Amino acid sequence: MAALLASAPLLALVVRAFADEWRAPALVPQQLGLRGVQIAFSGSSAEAFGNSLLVAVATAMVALVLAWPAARVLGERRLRHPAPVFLLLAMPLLVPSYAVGTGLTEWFIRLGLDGTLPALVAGHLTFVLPYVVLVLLSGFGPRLTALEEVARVNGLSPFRRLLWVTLPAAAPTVGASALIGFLVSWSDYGTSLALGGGRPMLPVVLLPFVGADPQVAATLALLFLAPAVGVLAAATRAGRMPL
Amino acid sequence: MTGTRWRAGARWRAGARDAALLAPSLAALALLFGGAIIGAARVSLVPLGQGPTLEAWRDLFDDPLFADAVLFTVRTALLSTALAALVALGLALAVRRRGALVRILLALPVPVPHLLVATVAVVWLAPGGLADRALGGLPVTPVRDPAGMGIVLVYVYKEAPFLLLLVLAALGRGHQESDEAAAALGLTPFQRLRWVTWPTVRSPLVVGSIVVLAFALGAFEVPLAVGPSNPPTIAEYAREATQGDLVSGQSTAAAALLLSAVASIALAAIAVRAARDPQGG
Amino acid sequence: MSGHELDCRDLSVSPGDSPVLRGLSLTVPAGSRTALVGPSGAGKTTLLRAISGLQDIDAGEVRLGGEPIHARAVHRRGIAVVFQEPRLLPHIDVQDNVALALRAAGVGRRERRRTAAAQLEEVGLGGLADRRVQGLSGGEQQRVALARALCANPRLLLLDEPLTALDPSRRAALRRVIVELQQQRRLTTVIVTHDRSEAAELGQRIALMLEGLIVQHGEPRTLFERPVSAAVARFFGVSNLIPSGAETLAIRPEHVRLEREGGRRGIVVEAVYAGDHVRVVVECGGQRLRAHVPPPDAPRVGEQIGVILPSEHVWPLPAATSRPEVTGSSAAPRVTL
Amino acid sequence: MSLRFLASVTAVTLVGVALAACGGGDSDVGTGRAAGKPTAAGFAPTLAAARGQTVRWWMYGGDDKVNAYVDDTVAPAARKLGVRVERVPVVDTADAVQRVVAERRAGKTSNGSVDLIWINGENFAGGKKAGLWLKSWAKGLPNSRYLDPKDPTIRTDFQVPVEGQESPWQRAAFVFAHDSDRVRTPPRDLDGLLAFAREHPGRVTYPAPPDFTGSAFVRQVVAAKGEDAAFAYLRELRSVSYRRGETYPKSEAELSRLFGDGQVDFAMSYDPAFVNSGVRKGQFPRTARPFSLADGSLQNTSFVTIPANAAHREGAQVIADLLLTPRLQAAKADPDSIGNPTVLDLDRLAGRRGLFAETEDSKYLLSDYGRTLAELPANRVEDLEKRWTLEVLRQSP
Repeated sequence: MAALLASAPLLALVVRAFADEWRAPALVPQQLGLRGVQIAFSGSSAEAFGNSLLVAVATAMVALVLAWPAARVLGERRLRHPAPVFLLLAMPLLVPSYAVGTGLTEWFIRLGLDGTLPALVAGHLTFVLPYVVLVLLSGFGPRLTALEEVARVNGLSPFRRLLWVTLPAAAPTVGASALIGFLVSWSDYGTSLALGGGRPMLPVVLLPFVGADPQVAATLALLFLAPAVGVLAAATRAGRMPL
Repeated sequence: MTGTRWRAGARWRAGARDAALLAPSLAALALLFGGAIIGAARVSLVPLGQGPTLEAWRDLFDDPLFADAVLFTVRTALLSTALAALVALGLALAVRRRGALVRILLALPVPVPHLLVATVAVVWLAPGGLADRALGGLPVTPVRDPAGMGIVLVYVYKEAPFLLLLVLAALGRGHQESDEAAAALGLTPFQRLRWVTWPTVRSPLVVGSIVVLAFALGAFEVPLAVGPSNPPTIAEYAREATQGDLVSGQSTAAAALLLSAVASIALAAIAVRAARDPQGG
Repeated sequence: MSGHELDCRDLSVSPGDSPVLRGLSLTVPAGSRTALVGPSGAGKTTLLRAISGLQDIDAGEVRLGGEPIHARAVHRRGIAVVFQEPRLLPHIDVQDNVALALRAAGVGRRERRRTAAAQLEEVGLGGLADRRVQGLSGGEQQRVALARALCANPRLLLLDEPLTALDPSRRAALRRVIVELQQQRRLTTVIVTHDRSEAAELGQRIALMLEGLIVQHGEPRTLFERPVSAAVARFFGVSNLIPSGAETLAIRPEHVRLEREGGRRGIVVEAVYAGDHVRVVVECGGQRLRAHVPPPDAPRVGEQIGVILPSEHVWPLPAATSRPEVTGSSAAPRVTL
Repeated sequence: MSLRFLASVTAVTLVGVALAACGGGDSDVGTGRAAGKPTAAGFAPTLAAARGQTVRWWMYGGDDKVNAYVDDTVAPAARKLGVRVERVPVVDTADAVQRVVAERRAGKTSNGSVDLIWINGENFAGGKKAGLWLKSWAKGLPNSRYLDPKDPTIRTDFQVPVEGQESPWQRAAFVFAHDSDRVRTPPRDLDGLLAFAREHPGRVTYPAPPDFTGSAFVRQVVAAKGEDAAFAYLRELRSVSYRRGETYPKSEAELSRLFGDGQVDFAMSYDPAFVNSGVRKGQFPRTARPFSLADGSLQNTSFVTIPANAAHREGAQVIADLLLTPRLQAAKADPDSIGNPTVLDLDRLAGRRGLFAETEDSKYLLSDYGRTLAELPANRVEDLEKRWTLEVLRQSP
């Protein structure tokens, strides 16, 4: 029941996307149609989808690589005073993304980086990295250490240990943190606008339609949900909770 | 003698290695986040084409609208967080033994961006929205409600599943065993809730709630879509400032956002202290 | 303080659809100690969970001191359970863990601390009251769990393989603590174990459970030497099951005597040194007989030797046992005596 | 910068007027009186330099018809001139201006990422004051000869002299909408609107300033009644307006949705063709009609401006000029497109006037907006918005 309540509202988006006319008091659309699809797929939406995808994947990957060693240290509780590290990690999550975007823009322009993909990746990293570290660290701990010791005494080289033992064992958390990282980057409006320098990004293309044109907004929203739903569905098929 | 020296050396080496492992991510964060904060501070203190001045900060504190915004933001954010935590806790207790499907359906709002949830809320709950049409009138109108109920509603819908995931994760690790042991010792369900379940979920719940609170304090998308026209939230206030005067507006906005950031960090520090162990039991 | 009689009648339990207990009955007299043994998967833990209420039952009843308790909520049954893993609460210290049941009962803080300290003393952990749980060794944690259970002042104490995770010396020590405390308090106790010799040491009586049923319940010696079926015999290490006409004769290997001269002659085909005895297999008239002999007396492989089966130790298994699927898989050597 | 300039000058001296013919895909460009101020020859270096440039045009992105006009009409015409147009959609023009400000703050004086902005009013005035815009370029556009230089809405923008720092492209007039099925005769004037609201409590509202349209509505009242009388009027309207004035729609789009869903009786916009596009989007009933008030309608023009640090300023000028061609202006005025009245002076079009003949008649467009109310000075806008917030919104019951 609660589960139904959680998912039903989103289904209205699908109807809204394919309703050319749906005014009160009608409960069902007065007219169905593809106006939303036509408009959503015109202009720079496709390019924006590609850009957003590229940036989100790159950000998630970079974040994973940077976060891995830190998550190890924190997950295995090697620090005697972890609190300051956690505080530093949490800070970007506690600050409005709008403030970070505003604050970073000027520096990036000065460095001549604004508008480039690396700039977008770096900007998104500010929010993505903390999430990825915080999710990833739950995958490390005595259980994983024990498995790695097994691999070690069995003579596996560090690289093979990583490839054959550590990564498969940590796969669920690696997957979950990559997903979180991807989604945070994928849906970020503030930094995408501030650092994009006019490069089309999906949230930037979507936002003007929200409120102004519900049908186009709903269509773009579905497009926006696609990767998340895809990953969730794949995870369900694999019989594993990704989050 | 040499033994202790060797041990001290080993400890130092381990510490250095841990520091080296932490360095990449912490350095990246310090650089990006620190740069952002310094940048925002600079914007707030040095308006375009002028020397350093505290004018933006003075304007901010003199503006009765900003005071309204702070009060309203703190009130809705606290209410949203508390309700989301309560709902998450209740749901967690209800579904902790349910299968993956129920959990996935409940987790569905987690990957959905806030903006979309707000859009969906408007589709359903606005005057003339789907709920209104289906019921032939709504008893309350949460969208653009002066008390900010719409904002609270959207945040609860969006954040309760997020907290639920954290709570369920904590409940997954040996909680059922402890709970059985306590039941067998004669603890009533309520006592078990208080002494076994609550301590298990407290840390993740508090940490998650801090993130939710901070987000609710600083985001403008949801209030923009469903919040009342007055008072604004702090982030909305900042956004409106940038739409007003081109030169001083940006400085005022940066000052407002910085203030909200400091407030979030302070609140988080208090909450973490209250929850003691931030790493979770 | 003294215990109550536990009486389980016709219990059927199917956790997760497949039946595990199939009409099981078991009576444990008040104040006595029964060791519940059986191979893995026999349903021992399920039985304890059914008694304590952690597992719903499909049919049957559980009585404690004459009252039916199977419809009561777990915490109203007056039963304490010690699990295989200590299951201590990590966020409170040792004494608060021990006094948890007292706190639940609304006992004041002072009184709680006093009782917990005394209880910790009894399990041999006098000085650890203020320690955090995480710092304790496995054995210490299990003692805390025991103290916690005793502190609840239960009418029935259930212990589910409490010693499995411990090393042999700690095992023996904790075993002694359990027996001593049980005797002092005359607490009705059921201890699950899968180790038959531990069962013999722990239980005044042993109940053997096979495939969801109690197949024999009695004093240790009875189960070891007078098994009711071949399956029981095999579980308790009666490795010589000799068909003789319509019946099967059982004799424990330590009762088989080997003589240099006399007896039935056979050839030693195997002699394995096992520390306190040597396990000898003698091929004798087409049968293989097993004997445990003291190391100094052990014959060598290939040696000819005489086998004597003292008649006072030979036990004819009751015919037509109730569990054909158990006895049917007999791999006993065929001997004509 | 100087290199590029040199190159274009050289190109001009070498090929001369022949280059102007290169832009011949659209015959409006580069032809015209040789004697006037803006000349084809004068613009030729710009055209030459613009070739191969990609102009990033930052503009409000929520109107599909405007987007389609830029993508399907402007962009192909520009391509013939060797210029690519890339729309950068923003929620609010201020986002684009903020970008320019950020670049200025960071000391980026050239190669900026904003080439062209759809702008007017406060945003233009603020930027002009801060010296953000390229100076005096709009006067040199060949097609500016079709503009009426005496028209105050062309010469000034919210009473701020344009001085060639922006070039017009759209007309704006404040227009209301009613559903002719529901409200047969709309209110005549502002007093009629108040009377209607008293008779039908909760059926009238307007977007809350600083929303562009809401702010314009407040200015409309101020322009018609004078400031203090206007605020008395608005406070009176508050108690009988939608949700008793406790809250207002945050944007024009939201008001339009409420109107479409029958929650309120009137919508309003600074876009004179908004009823047309509302019906087309399925948001308004087909019985929706535009109307204006007898007190007069605010009218102004919206422009495009080029930041001083734009990377592709020549391309941007070519686009600005292209937007003024009679053909593109006529295409824009078509009710099936944006339906926006032309900024050109029809008297100066001579033979091309016929392009606009059929656009006059549509039941979703007004042919006459009544008395023109001039826009207030840009620097008063923020003060009015602030006063509205404090005296009308914040004092709500």
